[in-house]
Amino acid sequence: MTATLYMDYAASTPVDPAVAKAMADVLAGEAGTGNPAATHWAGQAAGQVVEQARVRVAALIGASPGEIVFTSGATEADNLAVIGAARFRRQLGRHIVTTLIEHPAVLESCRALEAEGFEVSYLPPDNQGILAAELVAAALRPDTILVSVAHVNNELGVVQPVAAIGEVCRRHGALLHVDAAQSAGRLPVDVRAQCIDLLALSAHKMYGPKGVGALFLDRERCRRVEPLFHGGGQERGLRPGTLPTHQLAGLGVAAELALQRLDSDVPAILALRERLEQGLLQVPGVQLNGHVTQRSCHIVNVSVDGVEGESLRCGLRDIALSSGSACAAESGEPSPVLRTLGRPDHVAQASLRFSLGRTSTMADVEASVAAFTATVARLRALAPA
Amino acid sequence: MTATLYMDYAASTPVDPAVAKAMADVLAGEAGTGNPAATHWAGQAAGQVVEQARVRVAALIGASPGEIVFTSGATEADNLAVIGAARFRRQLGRHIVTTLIEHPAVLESCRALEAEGFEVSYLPPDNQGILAAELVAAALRPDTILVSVAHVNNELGVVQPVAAIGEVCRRHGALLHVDAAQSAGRLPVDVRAQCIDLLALSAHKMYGPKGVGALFLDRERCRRVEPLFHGGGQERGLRPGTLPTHQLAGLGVAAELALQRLDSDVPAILALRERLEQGLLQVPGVQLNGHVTQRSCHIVNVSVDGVEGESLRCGLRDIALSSGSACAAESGEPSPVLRTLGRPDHVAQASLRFSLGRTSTMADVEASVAAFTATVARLRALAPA
Amino acid sequence: MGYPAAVLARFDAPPNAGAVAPGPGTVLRGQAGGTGEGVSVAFEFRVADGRIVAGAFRAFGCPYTIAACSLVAERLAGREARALAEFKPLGLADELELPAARRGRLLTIEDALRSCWRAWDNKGLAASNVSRSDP
Amino acid sequence: MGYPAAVLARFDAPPNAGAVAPGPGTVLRGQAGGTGEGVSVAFEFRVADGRIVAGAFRAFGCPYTIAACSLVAERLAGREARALAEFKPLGLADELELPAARRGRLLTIEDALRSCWRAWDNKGLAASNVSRSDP
Ligand SMILES: Cc1ncc(COP(=O)(O)O)c(C=O)c1O
Ligand SMILES: Cc1ncc(COP(=O)(O)O)c(C=O)c1O
Repeated sequence: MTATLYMDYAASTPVDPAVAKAMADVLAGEAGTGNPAATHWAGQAAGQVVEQARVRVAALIGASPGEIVFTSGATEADNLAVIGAARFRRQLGRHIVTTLIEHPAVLESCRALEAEGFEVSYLPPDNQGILAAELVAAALRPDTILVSVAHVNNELGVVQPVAAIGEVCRRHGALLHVDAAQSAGRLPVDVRAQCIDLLALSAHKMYGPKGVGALFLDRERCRRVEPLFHGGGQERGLRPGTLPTHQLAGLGVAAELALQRLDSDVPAILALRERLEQGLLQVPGVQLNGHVTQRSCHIVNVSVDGVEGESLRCGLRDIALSSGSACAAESGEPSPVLRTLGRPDHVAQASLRFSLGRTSTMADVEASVAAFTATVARLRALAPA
Repeated sequence: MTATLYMDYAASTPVDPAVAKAMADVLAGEAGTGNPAATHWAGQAAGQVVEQARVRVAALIGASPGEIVFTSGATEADNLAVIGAARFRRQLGRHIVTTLIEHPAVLESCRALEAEGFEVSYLPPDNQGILAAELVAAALRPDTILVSVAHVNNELGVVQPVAAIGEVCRRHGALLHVDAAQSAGRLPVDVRAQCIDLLALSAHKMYGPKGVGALFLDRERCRRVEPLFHGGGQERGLRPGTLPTHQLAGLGVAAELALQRLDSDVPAILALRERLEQGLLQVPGVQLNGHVTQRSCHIVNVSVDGVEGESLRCGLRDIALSSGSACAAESGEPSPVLRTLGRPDHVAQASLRFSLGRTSTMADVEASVAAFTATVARLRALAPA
Repeated sequence: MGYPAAVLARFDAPPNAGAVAPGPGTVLRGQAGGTGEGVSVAFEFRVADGRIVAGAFRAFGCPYTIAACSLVAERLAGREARALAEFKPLGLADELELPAARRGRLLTIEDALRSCWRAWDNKGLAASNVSRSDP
Repeated sequence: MGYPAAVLARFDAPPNAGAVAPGPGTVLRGQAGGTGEGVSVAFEFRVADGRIVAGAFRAFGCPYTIAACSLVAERLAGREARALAEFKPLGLADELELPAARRGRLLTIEDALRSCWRAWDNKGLAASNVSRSDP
């Protein structure tokens, strides 16, 4: 193999040229110079860009602009949601419900809260990665203040029944935080219809720039959370720091494009995924991880019998793909998510996440299938009987 | 007046075209697509950009690359330094020393720490805004763990005797955090020579992009602080979240340019400032705020007798300038910093911060002086006898 | 700076700033506020035949204050002198898109008008050559 | 993926993978590890006249393991059979730029070599037609 293939859209996406252009335009003009907090013309020009982005992000998830707080990405937004809401509501209760397969941004936030005296129930999904709303209902206690679930799991691509979980939370009175880093722009998100109180998203998962994201806070059910840090009072004091105008312009355009393209992107990517999945599963001893149908269009995660994971990845190194979340990558450790699904360690260790996007092609898919098939065969032939 | 003038470089600077180009290049290429945490070629390309930026930022302040942690800006870096160091060293003591004229990023961090059981001494500078090292020495107690001082005050431009304060801290064993948001790239900073243990800086104050900054942590004296939030373990776990490659490329180029241009920028800006200052002070009843000589090249802060502050700013609204920090702008409240210096409220309220930068011209300065002179005269004529 | 266009126009070139032009009748002066309070306004009105024939103001204050003074001086011209006692500057709040927190400025203006009225009242009692309506 | 070039070259097209070619002498086989441990290696060495004339390996393991096996098979060719008892794969760590945490893999390889040696030892005792040096 000489050509490289990008099959890691779940880790990050290329920036859409329209997004890059919007960012460059801001950077070159007075809106890029002014501090959006300043009241003079340059500050106002910046402020207009910021507010336009707020409108666009809100539109993507069915929220109002005033419910959007900008952050440095989904990691920060997840922390602000989970830690911020828990600390703010500490007097109402100290119990939090989440799942065993959350992204570290949520899992580690929960661990930090445990050190502060909160109690966290980590619910196991079924062996296809799905968390039933009934499980959440059973886990709720009078002192449960918050439930946190990722809409789409970043390793498996499974889609959780967020609306059903949201209804359960509403009935109980707990807040629902949804990590939508993988789903925003990839499947429809509607905070009202899905009974979502807090939602985190990140621009770089939807063809926007890295280093910017947003937290939605339902204006009625969750006006405030405790900020993670302090300063000049930007974003209603919930998230201080000079607002990065060009980054927000990029996020805004990315959100607008995502919404516009949802109806065409999803079937196109799904068609690629189906061929990819079929090609990969055709190789004997290859197993799909995660639910077969309740899954986002962009992720295929497979485990491979009889090959060692690191060599498998090395053999496919011209393909940018991941063995789980990019963050935990290459530690050699089997993915905790796959462990949770009951895969034996040595199988979990030989797992690959292929993820597709707007700029993926059928040729990429065919080349990936061919490379995968050849590499698995070669490594198996190399192994002792 | 019809043309607009930008005189608010202390609030934010225009992005240098070389910086914008570096960012656009990253955004358009594979280094921009890959997640720097990923181990594949795209991730590695991104990682190289990130590490190059780390080298450049370190060089600007005389640090080693391994001592740099990237953040979303100086607000976050200040919080990570102050709150992070205090929480991490809580067992060693609970006393913190800072000044009354810090930026809200430091002041509000200190207030938050007070709520966690820390005790904070807010030292008053003299009436020229200078904090004597002796005052710090006198404030240190056996349980003092941290001293936090801005190198250059963002409202007055005064330069604190950081090296002397650093020596005092070293002798005592307390850490010194320096908020260098206004000084990095504007005057020489050398963390070793100045005995600085932690240092915060922000790209958008030095012709780089908004929304990215860095925290320096001295590798021997302050390896760890408690992170503000949690996630995938990036930046040694001190600051998780996908690293924004293009932003860091911009920060890196901005740092490199700042270092290269320091020797030419400073005298050029100083010459402009001198004419500006002289022109403004020529108007009767105008007073300079802050020390006359211990002041950064880029800031002139004046108080004006006999005019109302908001009308003064409105009369000069074609000039982008600030009445203090951009964050607190337009609240109409007199600046707490000027209050601290002993200015009566109605004088403090009619204060303006003009700030200059690399792209300022003598024509900007002359036009500003003329507009200021005319506006003050007009408003005074309008006032009752 | 989000000032309404009408406020900015009056701020930049305020009609009726300064003193009333010389002419027949009586000039009434009134003042309220102080620079220490952040707002100080002074009015002059020339009254002839019981009517305000000209108004002028001076002001130390925010752009809303200056615009409001200018507008008040304009609106009172042509009215009967008793308008100095009756005019409610608060009625201009909407026209000036005045933020709620600034309404106090209009009360300071009202105080200054009342002080003009008291001057008129005093003068009226002293000088019978001026016709006046009932107070 | 930060594998050294030498490792990648052997990983991509490992010399000595598979089985030794047929020929004179004795073929010794040895194995160590297991897929459950993440590393499983097997060697074959053809020994004739007390010397290793050919070596081959099979491996289930990381790229370092595969490269190391390939290198070991290569290095042992031409040596006396007793090298199977004496060769220290850990000596290859620097050449392979092996991360410290991976050194265990070389010990597994050593185990497999020793197991070949034991096979030789057994054979040596059984078959006097094979000349051997002292163990
Ligand atoms: C589900 C999920 N949550 C959170 C994050 C963190 O987002 P960010 O990279 O913006 O910090 C990611 C991706 O990294 C993710 O996939
Ligand atoms: C002295 C000082 N500290 C901190 C900050 C905050 O920096 P940032 O805008 O990067 O959050 C600023 C500027 O806003 C500043 O001037």
